[in-house]
Amino acid sequence: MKFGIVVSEGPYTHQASDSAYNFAKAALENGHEVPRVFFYHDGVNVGTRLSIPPQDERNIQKQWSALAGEHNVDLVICIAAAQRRGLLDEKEATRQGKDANNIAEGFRISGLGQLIEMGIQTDRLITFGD
Amino acid sequence: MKFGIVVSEGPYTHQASDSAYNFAKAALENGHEVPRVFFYHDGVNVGTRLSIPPQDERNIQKQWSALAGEHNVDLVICIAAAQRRGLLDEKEATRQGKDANNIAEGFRISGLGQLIEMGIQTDRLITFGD
Amino acid sequence: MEDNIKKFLYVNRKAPYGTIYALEALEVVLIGAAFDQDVSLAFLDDGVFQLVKGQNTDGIGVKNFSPTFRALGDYEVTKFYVEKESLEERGLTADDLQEIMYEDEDDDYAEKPSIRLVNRAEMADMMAEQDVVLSF
Amino acid sequence: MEDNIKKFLYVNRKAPYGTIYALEALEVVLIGAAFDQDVSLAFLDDGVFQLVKGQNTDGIGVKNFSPTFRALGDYEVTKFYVEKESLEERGLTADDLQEIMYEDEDDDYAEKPSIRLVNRAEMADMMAEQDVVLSF
Amino acid sequence: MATLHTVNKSPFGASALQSCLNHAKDGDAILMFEDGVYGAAQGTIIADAVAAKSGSLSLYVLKGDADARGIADARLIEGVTPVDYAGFVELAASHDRTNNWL
Amino acid sequence: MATLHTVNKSPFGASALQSCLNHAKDGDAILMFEDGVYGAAQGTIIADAVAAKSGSLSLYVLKGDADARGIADARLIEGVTPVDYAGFVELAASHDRTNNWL
Repeated sequence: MKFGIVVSEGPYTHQASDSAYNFAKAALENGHEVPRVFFYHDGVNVGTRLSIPPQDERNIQKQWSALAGEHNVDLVICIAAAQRRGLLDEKEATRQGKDANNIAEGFRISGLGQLIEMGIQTDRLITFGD
Repeated sequence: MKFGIVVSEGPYTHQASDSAYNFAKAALENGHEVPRVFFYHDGVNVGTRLSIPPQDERNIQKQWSALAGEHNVDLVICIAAAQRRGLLDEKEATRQGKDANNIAEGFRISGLGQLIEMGIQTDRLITFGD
Repeated sequence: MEDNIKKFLYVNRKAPYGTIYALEALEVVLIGAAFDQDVSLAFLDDGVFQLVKGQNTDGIGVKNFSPTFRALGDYEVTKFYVEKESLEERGLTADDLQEIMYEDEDDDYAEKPSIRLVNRAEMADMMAEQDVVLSF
Repeated sequence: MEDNIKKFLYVNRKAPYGTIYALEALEVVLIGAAFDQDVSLAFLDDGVFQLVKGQNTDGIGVKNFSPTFRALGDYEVTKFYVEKESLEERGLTADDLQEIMYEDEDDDYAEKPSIRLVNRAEMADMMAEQDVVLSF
Repeated sequence: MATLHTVNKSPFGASALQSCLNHAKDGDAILMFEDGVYGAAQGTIIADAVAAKSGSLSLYVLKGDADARGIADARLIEGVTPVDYAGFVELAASHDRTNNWL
Repeated sequence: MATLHTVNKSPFGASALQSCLNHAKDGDAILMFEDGVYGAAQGTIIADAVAAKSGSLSLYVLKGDADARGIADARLIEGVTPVDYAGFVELAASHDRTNNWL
């Protein structure tokens, strides 16, 4: 079965991104597919490569990047939500005249259409938020 | 009277940073002092220079940077909270081996001691959060 | 279910302005309208506050997005389910909500109201008929 | 008020793990302990859940920070006000909380409990005596 | 030695206002702002609990937030006073401490 | 055509569980997880309202979240079934849709 997952809150602050990760991992380990995870609202902040959690805490961004690499999960960050919150890739940074970008490996920035498309193309959609 | 202000939530997602800004502005316009604003929890995300809000929306980071410049307000971002969430200045980025930083003008990163110190040195402390 | 046509429900349970969920939900609805799905909106609990008329945000420096709801009819988003019990608990009646109309192209473009007042049981029934439920 | 000694109250009203407020509040308390102020902690509403014993986070991949509360006595943070009504509403009693002790240096280093059960009125009185109230 | 309490959450979605009402002492003030302004409106299921405190507490609502949410002054519970941000600042200054019910 | 409802907030701080209980239909399932697990414990002021639904609804709690919060299996309301993440996934797969009460 194909699951679409929405992550609506930022890392560490809310448990949503941890729960979504645990759900996605369990789905993949049990023979399901997770073609895409869509990061919306503060969820876009999961995709920054600049976070430095304490040594004894999990690294939420790296967990997602690794899962995406292993299982070919499409990690999509909403462009509108990302712009408000300061999450940029190189192309967006250049286009907007910003001198830096902060997106992590395995994530890509795209439009809200990718969320609707995920809803259409998956069998079940689940949102982790607050 | 000296006011200390804590901002506990991120920009746009919660109204907290707007309310804190309006409060600080009103305090300064009415003859009070706001020596410091401390950004904690997701509040640290107010201090990114990479945000690009829509043209018809307020730019929360620039509002704060301008207020700080005009009235000499010390905008302090908590280092521990900032590291978890990927908000870095140049020094921290270098020290941690990160290839970019994202802090905005007028903000500085420091420790939680600055919050306690603010509580000791101001007459009133108020927290805007969720 | 018709081929590739799904019933999408956007659930609004939060008040506007205090948090961004209401505004960013609306952005999803606007983009989603281009996908020719069968779209419904649910307003219950504090979500009913999003539709209250007379919103004026001048005093807080935040954009008033409530007029956008009135434009959704042009995007064929015409089913706004609003829960009566949620209104009553909050001291509101249908008269406190903005008028939101659409032109029914199957009925000679007659103007019709988009807001459908439903009770809690009807809201539950409507939710149970959806293919995709997106909550904000 | 003694010179430069203020009464600081840290108010905990949120459950642990679902959000980070409890953990980051604890980080403030730890740093604040170095400033030699008169520190109290309030646990009410869902904040009482922070002190429940037997927390085991192995299944969710998040760090269990509850043992840190037991270390606060070493930093002279020894006043934990816990509201009885909040416990009762949540089906809890004092026996469900971890034992948190400190050594009273004014009483020959006798071991004493840091948790002080108070009722709602006493909690309100204690809050009203503070110079600085920090809420998480 | 009175306290200014602030409440910024809807009383229908969160317990903050109720907890604040339970802990405020006679002579204290409560300012409702952001989504907390819904607690200041007449005719709701919590309006009686708020109105019952208007004798022993001073109740305020931030006008900008009430206007944003379409709550006209006429719909405010009797005894609730609208203030602007300057008024908010003065309330914070004239009370001995703020207690923020987040 | 049953629904899996998810609730991730404490029932004492937020109204999500109550709203979910008000809208779930007979035969639906509710999974309590994150801070929502407090809704699955015995002896609380909302336990009766939850227990009353255990006949018409299937009630589940995410064991990892309950353990994290010190809620032993023995303290769960009768009729609430603990599941792990694999169980959560199967619940989502075996119901026709999820309705997430955020």
